[in-house]
Amino acid sequence: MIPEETTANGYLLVLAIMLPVIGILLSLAAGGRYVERIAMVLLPAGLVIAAAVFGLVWRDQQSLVYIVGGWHPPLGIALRADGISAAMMLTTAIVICATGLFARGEFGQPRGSPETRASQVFWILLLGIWSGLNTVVLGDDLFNLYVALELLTFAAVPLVSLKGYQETIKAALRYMLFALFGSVLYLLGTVLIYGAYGTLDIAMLSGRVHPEPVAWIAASLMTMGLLAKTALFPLHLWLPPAHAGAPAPGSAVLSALVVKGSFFLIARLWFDAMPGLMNVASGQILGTLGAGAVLFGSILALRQQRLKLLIAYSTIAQIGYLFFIFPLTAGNEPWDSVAWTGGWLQLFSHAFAKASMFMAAGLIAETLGHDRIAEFGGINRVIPITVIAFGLAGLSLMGVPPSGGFVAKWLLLLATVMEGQWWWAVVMLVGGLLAGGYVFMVLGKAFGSASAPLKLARPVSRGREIVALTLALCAVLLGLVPLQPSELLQVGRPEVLGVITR
Amino acid sequence: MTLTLNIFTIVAVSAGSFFFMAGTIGLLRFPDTMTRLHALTKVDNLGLGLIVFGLLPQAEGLLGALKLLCVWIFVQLSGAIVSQLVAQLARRDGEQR
Amino acid sequence: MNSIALFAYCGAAMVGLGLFGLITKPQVLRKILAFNVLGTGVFLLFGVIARRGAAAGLHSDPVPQALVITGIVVAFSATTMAVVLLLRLYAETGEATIDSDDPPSTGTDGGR
Amino acid sequence: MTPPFILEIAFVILILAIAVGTLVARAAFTAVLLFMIYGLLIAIAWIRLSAVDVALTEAAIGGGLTGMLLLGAVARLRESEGSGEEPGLPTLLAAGTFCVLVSAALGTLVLSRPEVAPSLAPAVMDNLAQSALGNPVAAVLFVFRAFDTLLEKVVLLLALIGVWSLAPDRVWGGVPGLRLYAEPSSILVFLAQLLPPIGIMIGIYMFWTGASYPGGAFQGGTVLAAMWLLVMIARLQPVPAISLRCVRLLLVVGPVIFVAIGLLGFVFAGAFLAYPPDYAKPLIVIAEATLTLSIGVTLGLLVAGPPDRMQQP
Repeated sequence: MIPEETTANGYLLVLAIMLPVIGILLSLAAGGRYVERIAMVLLPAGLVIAAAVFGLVWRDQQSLVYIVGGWHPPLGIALRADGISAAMMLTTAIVICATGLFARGEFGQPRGSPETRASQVFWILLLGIWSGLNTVVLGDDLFNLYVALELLTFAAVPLVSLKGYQETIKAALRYMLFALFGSVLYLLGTVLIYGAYGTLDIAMLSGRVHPEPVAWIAASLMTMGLLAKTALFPLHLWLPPAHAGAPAPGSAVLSALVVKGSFFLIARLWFDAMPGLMNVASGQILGTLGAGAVLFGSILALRQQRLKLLIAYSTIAQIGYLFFIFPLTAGNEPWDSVAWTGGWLQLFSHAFAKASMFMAAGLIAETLGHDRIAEFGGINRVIPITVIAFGLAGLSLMGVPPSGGFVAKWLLLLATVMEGQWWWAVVMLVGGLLAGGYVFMVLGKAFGSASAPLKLARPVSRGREIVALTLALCAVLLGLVPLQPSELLQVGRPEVLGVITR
Repeated sequence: MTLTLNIFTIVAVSAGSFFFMAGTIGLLRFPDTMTRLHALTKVDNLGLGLIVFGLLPQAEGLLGALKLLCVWIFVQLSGAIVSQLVAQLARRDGEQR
Repeated sequence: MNSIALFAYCGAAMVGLGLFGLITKPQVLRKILAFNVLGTGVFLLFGVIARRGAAAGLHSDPVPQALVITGIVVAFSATTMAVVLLLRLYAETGEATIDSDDPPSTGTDGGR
Repeated sequence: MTPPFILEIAFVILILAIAVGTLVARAAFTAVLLFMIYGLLIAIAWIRLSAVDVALTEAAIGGGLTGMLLLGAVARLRESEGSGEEPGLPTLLAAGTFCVLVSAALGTLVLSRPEVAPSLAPAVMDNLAQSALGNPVAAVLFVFRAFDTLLEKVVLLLALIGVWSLAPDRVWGGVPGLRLYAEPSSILVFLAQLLPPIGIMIGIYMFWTGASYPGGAFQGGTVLAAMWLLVMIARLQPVPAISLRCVRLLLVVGPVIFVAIGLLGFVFAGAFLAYPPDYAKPLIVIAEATLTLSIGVTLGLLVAGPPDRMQQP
């Protein structure tokens, strides 16, 4: 195998990771009002970088690679942006920027006042999550990815307990313990892999790993650890209180992006690092867990009385769909199939939709002073834009056209027919109906008449409503992509395939 | 010469080990904090002291011997201070276990 | 059996012990201790792999050693954060356990 | 079986027994004490595995700082950690089976391929001369995989932010509530006056020698942190408020310089985190020196905990 070299413009990958890191360091040093300003400068800059990477990968149909320090793997560390990482990076950047704009209303630092805890911490954590996610999608070294996962965890946990209520502290602690369990299992798998194959570089591993006991055990341990972090059923217990307890912008980032980070690594592991390992049985197991998540999450979402918890349970269900990629692509060329494109589209559209929903929920809670669904009557006349945003995002969760969620679920359904695995189709249809149930439960109340005159806690700014709407529109616009396997999402794949079939 | 030194080492280290054993038994069996501290400091002091002393002839050069002595001095220092602190706490709490 | 194998079994046993404690102990402090036992077990296994990879005049492969050093620091950070969360929870509620089926947050949250 | 090997078996049994004790001890205090002993024994195990750098780190962090942190926690929990609900027998059995299976699998797999022990040691040694460092572990940490090391510094800082974030709103920017383990008596003050000069020297020596021999920024930084904590506990120096500009600057100076050197690599050495050949050694020493300082301050503040009051007492 020829060692890969840094490609032209590869430096963008380093910048994508380092920019938020520099932001963290500067924010910590400067403090006070500078923290928000630093974030406001860096967010657009990061968006530009992500867009540039996306554009380059799309134009050249070729991965970007950067060899850090000029030391080639296995000794050194490489960064790589293939099709899925580029798309994931851009999604991340858009959601983070929107969250930043949205959060200004909540975590802005007023002029002249002493620095406050929540605002200092929030902006630094937001940057931390961003650098963690960028490293997760770009990293090509299993241990580097471990550090990235920890970066993500250490930024995500304090976000959960930011409000400081006792139940959020408890939720954060439980999240922390699950996350630690997850990372230590991941590390254990990494150790086994190094011991067996002498490298941690994913591209090199893809050519070296054979289906044998050590690879199987390593892969199962790592997958189990990552499932705990992704909150896939039945390891989901920590998610609802954690995502519901965080402040709205925090919930948006956690639900839309952070859980996807560990999912991304599961996909990296099975499709890139150990492509020879995926077989029918492992695919069916992961798919079954996903199906359990879809049904269980949706049913529990229907039974919630509070909006944020409902949305959190819906996250559990929507994550479940992602795992249908594994059984449906268990063929030879997973990335050429409709399921591959469908699965990733589900991830991106859910990211936009869920971020928008949590923002809408935050705005509703601010307006009313509570988020009890039963008392939402008449809210559509007070904050119509927010309610529309929630509805549009809901379309995508249900899988109704026109929306990204529709295209994603349609492609997945198509794949079940093509692969002859009809049972997933049943789960998806039931899940769609249940999603319709809980979305309309909320909308029905919101459009219904108020039983008592609405008591408004405080007005919310139009700008923040528009941010939520924009994200919902992003989820809808994803529905315009053609109904076929996307070429972009296959960038970087065939090379890997070439290595195994050789 | 080597033989004498080796015998010296064996004797001193054995004696040190004996104090270790005695001190450990004391730590487990003595009735209250103060007497237990007494047992413990004997281990630090005499037990480790004898072992270090016995190992000195086996040390690699002057630097090795100095390192061994440093080990003993640091353990002495920390042992003395920690037992002072424990004793103070014990007296303050009037603990009589 | 040689001493490398012995430490391999030791590491494997520590991983099992730590996992068991982390899963079954109800008190958070014990879970944190178990996590640390588990972590050192994983590191020790890595050390065994490093020792087996002794080559080129080194007694132990330096790459795993460096990774373990990084890992120890990360594990320490994790321990501090978990401990501080635990202490805050205890200060607020007087509890130092997290039983799994209390109803997720009620009431106060949501509004401000 | 040779006598040293029998001793080694006894040693491993002791480690495992203490690990079990840590998990089953009735009182939390006992569990933590056992854990501290466990940390020191593990450090010895690392020496047996010929990994002196790791042994130093484990002794300093695993045996020292972690123990200090946990002791502080136990003191605050006042032994009342509660019993909680032990899981039922089926859960215990299931968990037990799972853990035994994992252990068994690991025990057999780690040694499953004795004929090929993959190793990067030759690759490290081939490039050691180019890295300008003599200690192969340091070369991996600061040259070949410097990116990991850099990100891990960020992890440390985020952990500190996370710890601070748990302070009540009104004391943000205030003084960490470092738990005092003993009344600052004359003997403690004596120790805090006697030890730091030696300790600081050892800390600096560890970082300095780390370029060529076992040691390095982490180990040195940890020793510095321990000395600083000792001085604060003896109340010879006040615990600083976290809003102090100098504290913030000390926290970030190491990582900032590391990042700056990394970025300069783009211009002068052709890649991020590459060092220009003629200046590699001085650059790494500058980065390590400032990192040692930053790590020391970060670790010290991590142990000191979240702020809990605005003013000095």
